[in-house]
Amino acid sequence: MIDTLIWLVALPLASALATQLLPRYATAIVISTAIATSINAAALLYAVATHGVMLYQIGGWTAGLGIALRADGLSALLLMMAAIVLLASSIYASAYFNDNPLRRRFWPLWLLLWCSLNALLLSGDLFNLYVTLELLGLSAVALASLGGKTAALQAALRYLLVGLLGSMLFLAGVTLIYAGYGTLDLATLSRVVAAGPIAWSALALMTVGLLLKTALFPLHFWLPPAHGSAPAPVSAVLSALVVKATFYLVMRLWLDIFSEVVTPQAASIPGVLGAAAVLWGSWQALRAERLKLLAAYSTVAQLGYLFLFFPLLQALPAGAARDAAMGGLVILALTHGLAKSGLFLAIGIIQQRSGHDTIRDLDGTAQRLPATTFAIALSGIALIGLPPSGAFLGKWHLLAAAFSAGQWLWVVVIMIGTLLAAAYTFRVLGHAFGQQPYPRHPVTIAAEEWPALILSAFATIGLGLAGAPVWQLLKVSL
Amino acid sequence: MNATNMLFLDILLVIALLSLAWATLTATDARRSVILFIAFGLVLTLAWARLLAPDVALAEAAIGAGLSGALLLAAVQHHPRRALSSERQNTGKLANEKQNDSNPADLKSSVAIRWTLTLFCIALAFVLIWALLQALSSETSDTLAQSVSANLANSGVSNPVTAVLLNFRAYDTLLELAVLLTAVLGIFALSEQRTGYLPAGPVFNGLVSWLVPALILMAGYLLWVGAHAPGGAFQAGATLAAAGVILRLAGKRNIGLPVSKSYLNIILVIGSGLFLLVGLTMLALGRPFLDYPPAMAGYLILLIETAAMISIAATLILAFLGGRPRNREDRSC
Amino acid sequence: MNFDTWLPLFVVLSSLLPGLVMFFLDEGSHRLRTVLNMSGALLKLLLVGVITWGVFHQHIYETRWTLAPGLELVLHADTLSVLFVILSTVLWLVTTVYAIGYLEKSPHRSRFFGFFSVCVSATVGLALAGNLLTFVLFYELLTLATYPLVAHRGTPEALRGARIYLAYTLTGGVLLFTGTVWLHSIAGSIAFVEGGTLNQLHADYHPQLKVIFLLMITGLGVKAALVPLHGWLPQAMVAPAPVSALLHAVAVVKAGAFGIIRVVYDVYGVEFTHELGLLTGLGIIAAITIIYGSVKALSQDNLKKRLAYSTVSQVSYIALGITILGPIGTIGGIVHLVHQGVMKITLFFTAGNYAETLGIHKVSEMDGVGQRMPATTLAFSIGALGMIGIPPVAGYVSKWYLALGSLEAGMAWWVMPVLVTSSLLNAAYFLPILYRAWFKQPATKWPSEKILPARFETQAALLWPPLITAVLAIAAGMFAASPYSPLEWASLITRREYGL
Amino acid sequence: MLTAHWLYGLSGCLIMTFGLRAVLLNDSLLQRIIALNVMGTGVFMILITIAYRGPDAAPDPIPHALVLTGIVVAVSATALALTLIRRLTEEQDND
Amino acid sequence: MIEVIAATLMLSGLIFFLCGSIGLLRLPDLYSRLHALTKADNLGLGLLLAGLALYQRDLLFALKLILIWLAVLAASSASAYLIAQYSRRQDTDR
Repeated sequence: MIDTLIWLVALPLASALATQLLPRYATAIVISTAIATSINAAALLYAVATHGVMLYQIGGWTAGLGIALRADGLSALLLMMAAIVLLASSIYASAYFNDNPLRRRFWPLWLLLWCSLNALLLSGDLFNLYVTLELLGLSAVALASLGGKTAALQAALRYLLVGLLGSMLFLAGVTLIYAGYGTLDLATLSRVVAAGPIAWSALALMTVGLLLKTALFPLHFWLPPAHGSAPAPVSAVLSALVVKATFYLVMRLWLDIFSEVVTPQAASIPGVLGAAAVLWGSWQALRAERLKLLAAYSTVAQLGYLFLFFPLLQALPAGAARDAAMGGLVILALTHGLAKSGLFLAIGIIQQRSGHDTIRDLDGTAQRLPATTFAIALSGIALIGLPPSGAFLGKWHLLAAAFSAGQWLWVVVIMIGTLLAAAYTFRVLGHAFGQQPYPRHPVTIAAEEWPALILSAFATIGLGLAGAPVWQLLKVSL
Repeated sequence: MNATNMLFLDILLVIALLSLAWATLTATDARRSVILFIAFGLVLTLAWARLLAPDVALAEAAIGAGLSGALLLAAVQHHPRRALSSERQNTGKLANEKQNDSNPADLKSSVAIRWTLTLFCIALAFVLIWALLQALSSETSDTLAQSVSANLANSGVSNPVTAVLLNFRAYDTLLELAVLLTAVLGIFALSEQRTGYLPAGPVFNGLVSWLVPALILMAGYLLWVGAHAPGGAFQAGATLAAAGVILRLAGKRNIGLPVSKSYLNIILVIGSGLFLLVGLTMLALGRPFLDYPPAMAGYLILLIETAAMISIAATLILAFLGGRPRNREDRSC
Repeated sequence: MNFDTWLPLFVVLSSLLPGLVMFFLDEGSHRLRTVLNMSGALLKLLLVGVITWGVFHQHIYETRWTLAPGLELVLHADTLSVLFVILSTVLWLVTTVYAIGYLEKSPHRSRFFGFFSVCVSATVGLALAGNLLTFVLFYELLTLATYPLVAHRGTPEALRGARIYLAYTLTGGVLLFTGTVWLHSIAGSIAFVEGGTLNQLHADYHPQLKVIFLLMITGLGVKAALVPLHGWLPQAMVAPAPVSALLHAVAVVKAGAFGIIRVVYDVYGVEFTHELGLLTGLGIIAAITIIYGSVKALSQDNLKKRLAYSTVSQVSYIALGITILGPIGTIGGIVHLVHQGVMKITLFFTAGNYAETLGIHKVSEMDGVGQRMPATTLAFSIGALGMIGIPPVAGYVSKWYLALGSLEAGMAWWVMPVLVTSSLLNAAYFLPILYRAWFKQPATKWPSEKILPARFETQAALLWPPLITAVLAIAAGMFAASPYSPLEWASLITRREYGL
Repeated sequence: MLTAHWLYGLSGCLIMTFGLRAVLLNDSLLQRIIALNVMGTGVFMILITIAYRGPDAAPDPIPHALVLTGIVVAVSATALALTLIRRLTEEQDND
Repeated sequence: MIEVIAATLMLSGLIFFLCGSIGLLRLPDLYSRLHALTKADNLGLGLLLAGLALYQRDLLFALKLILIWLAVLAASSASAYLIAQYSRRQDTDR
């Protein structure tokens, strides 16, 4: 049972090498790896639910010396979400790229991205996190630049520079930690760390580096062009997973390891930035001309919501209210991951079918692809946070935490953000009703539409109604 | 070499380092900053040697100054005369000569910004050094260093750095090889190989004829010596890549890379592939991933290092080539 | 797996599942769609019958599902919810028959019936909701399900109407959502308990409770079309007739009113609301809406717009009934929920018939329509008379109880004049239509008359539903005293609410 | 606390912050990449300074391994960045 | 005694390095600068290494130093030739 952890990293890496060696069988290898890793992630989720935190010492060395892979409730949930999104996007990509010469280049980088995601979510060592961050950054940039046109290359280059700067700042923080506490292992660190100049400066450096890579409000300039110009399955994974992985690191640092070091004033900074991100992102999404830019700015806004939790979690004393709020944060992150990837896949279908994705003249294609428009509607519901979706529970707990912590400002921000989200979602959905001819059967391109539909349906109905296990699992970790 | 001489050397070295860094960063022309960067790399090698980090000095000389310098020089060679500013890209309009920030509007705002940024950076530096010194002064028991030397016996190698790299933190190195692979795959996806260089004259050919074999021999030596003295896969791989770069500069058509596409794929993938294979066989034997049995640890590490050397050399050469090799019989690889 | 815990869920699913299947149905498969629709409706009617019988005999039906720690989805069948469920189930069955006939050859029918069933399931879910969270969940689901129905035709006006509808309802939804979470953070999970639970809260919460009440009533007021928030209702008349019939007579508008009843009676408790001084405020707004709706209806030439404004004023009767402190007034308010639904749906059906068969949209075009379509106009007259409050149609029962209740509660000095003037205004805008329809000579040619092969004046599917609902309206009025009548059921509810 | 520590530590911090300043300030893409590399070397210098235990004691091998990995990662990132710039200039020249 | 000889050797080596650098700064054009650099520095390095070898009195260490000197000799002369050839080709076809 214990080997699931290492197989989650080893399998994608092995199959990445295999697809590079045998390009002809690439699709078969990728789909089988995707299914195997998803089963593996499910097994891990079950193991964490029953046996609690799973620890795996690589090379058999004790935690201080060697590197430990550690899976608790939070990382297991994110791993499962990543597996679902990547499985659906792989099936979608196999149809999306079927006549594209770049196909041979796409699969190895895709699997390396998956390997780095799993490695990052499982890693229990600070320097190892730096290496996984670099691997994640490089593979994401390589995939984003597959778009080929000037805009895509320019955006990919800016994304690379921002990524490298972020990783370098993170490394500087890691260096200070090693200087101060002589250890790189997260578990020992959380026991040893104490408030002091080392902890503050290291945390500040690492956080600025990670916020650069997570595109929180003032540092988000690189995200819209990068996610807007990348191929559809890539921008789905970028928005849903890559940005989420760096957010997971910020969560791990702020709420788990450095939780004593963080002061209320310090915690209010991500809160204020998050609020600004919600308002700015939603406003820009409302004014975006292209669907992909709309989705990218919506990612900026949704990340803002996630950061709103930080001041609240810091203010709430440890207890039922805080656990509920933590569960709300995680379910909001999971729902956004699934919904946003479903949305990007659907936008990819529209762009492929009509050659462009400008919202104004969307009427024809939106009505000829009812299943795609339905997928956009479902993920739109999840982005706004309307009832059947997991985001409804997430926002419920966010508001409840704001009320019990007595911080009223966030309530106003959330209300405005929700209304803006509804505005930009239904601006797109308005085009779904018109007098265009209606196909006999709603699903037109099965291989591409079903993944988008399943992802957004999972976000809207799956997490909305069956969200309770998220809270039980979180008792295992933080 | 008593303390005062050492202090004198240190001060000289630090001054050299800081002035070179400042010159590199504030050079207006890209060519100038590349050359200064290479000089900075070489002086840095001295600094590592002074701080008793021979492995890192070797790596810095071979990869940091050497190959990064070669890549930068190759990039600068195709660099258009005027500075390739990012403003020109994202605004799309042809910026005026950005050579020396001549236009007043930029100057005014840039001076103000420059000053605030410089002050901010200096303040940040002093905050960092204050935190660093406090960290170093507090008696942080370097338990990790002791546990490395304690476990060195059954790690299969006597050089502590190689032991950490390939045994204790082997997982890091595996992911690092994956980073290298990602970089080369990204480069393949981006572009074709650059046009070659003119065939070399007699003198350069003479130099190449003896230098390349010497480099290959040295690479083998570095690989072998890595077990008990400074050296190892990365330095060996970089030296091998240097041989390839020199062959390329001499305009040779065959620079040691296999012609056929599948073989090239194999040598690119063999580094991380073999590493993973060894790890998984350990798993098959019921031991934790990458936990070598003490008896065979030395051989396994050497095996992994050879594969890694080949992969690193191939990756760095292909990076210098600038993209997918254009083979004679089939176009793309 | 005892049956009682799953029955409420089956009631909701009996229309939701056929709806979801219909989404993915082939556009051409009419027969399968009709079978699905009718079987869903009949099954629901059967299940509701069982529940009514059970609740009458104090039987508990409850489905619980934990969404998150402290948050539970509860479907609980009590007397008030059963009343609303019966109303919506019966009228949904009738409207489905009408819709099948009405949308005979129009496109997008799979989509239409899919959303139509989801909308009804949301209404039923909302009715059966056992706590505030479930209510809000189905309340927002209702908004989502009705938007595509309003925008069904795809014409620019339809899209504009749908956009306005969405703007109002989503803003209302957000306010209600925020109020609920706020209340939840103060008083924990709020179940609907007859007589309300908030009166035990400590006194210094009262200012917060007032603000929460304001937030929630505004949120619900949007759907209940209270005056400043009613703008969307006339705009939403661009929707096809069955949509405006079911939505604006039964589902959406009543959801708002039902929500207000739940909040005032089962969350705050009517005495506690009065104690907080909020009841009279609500009553004043209701009175203003009644008058405003009737006055606006006078000036509307478009028949459906006139009926829309009449709905605006009629729904506020329910709100007015709630604010009258006393069992009689409450009975009047609650029973009007059913009566208004039955009468208004008849009017919308007949309006739809006129539009579909003769192409009549304006009141001015209705000269002598009585000779051409006697049966439909008869149903229209019954509905209109009921609205004015002339016996034997059901309208007079609720107005009678409202007046009696206000006398008993001593609020007659302002409630009576409102009732009288609004009844006069109703007469003012309905009677001229009747006179024009029956006694005027028909114009030479109807705007766009369809030649229908049916033996009667229009398709059977379009003719029978209004007649059935007209008969129901009369029955509700005539047999008000019989044990299973809406009035009897409303008094049962009120007895339990006031704990008599 | 050795004199070498604060001497090289300070120079490492200064190089890092110079690099950071140059990355933010410079507008030539190539020089930004060089600045990133210089910033990296600054951080590596801090790491090696931490490992230094005086002229005669053996230094702590772990930071050395970290810096080795860091150098290789930096060179691969630089290689990708340079190819991306080259492809970008080609793409811009013909559109 | 050996130390004195070694010190003088190293000192003279450094002087040659100094001349090379001054030559680099003062001399007018590329070709003369190339002369200064390659000739003076190589000789300086040779003397320096000889002094060092004497100072250490270890044969293996001395052999390594000679190897270093040979490598630097080959590399600097080849690169000087290449720079000169390149600039001559630039001068002729301009």
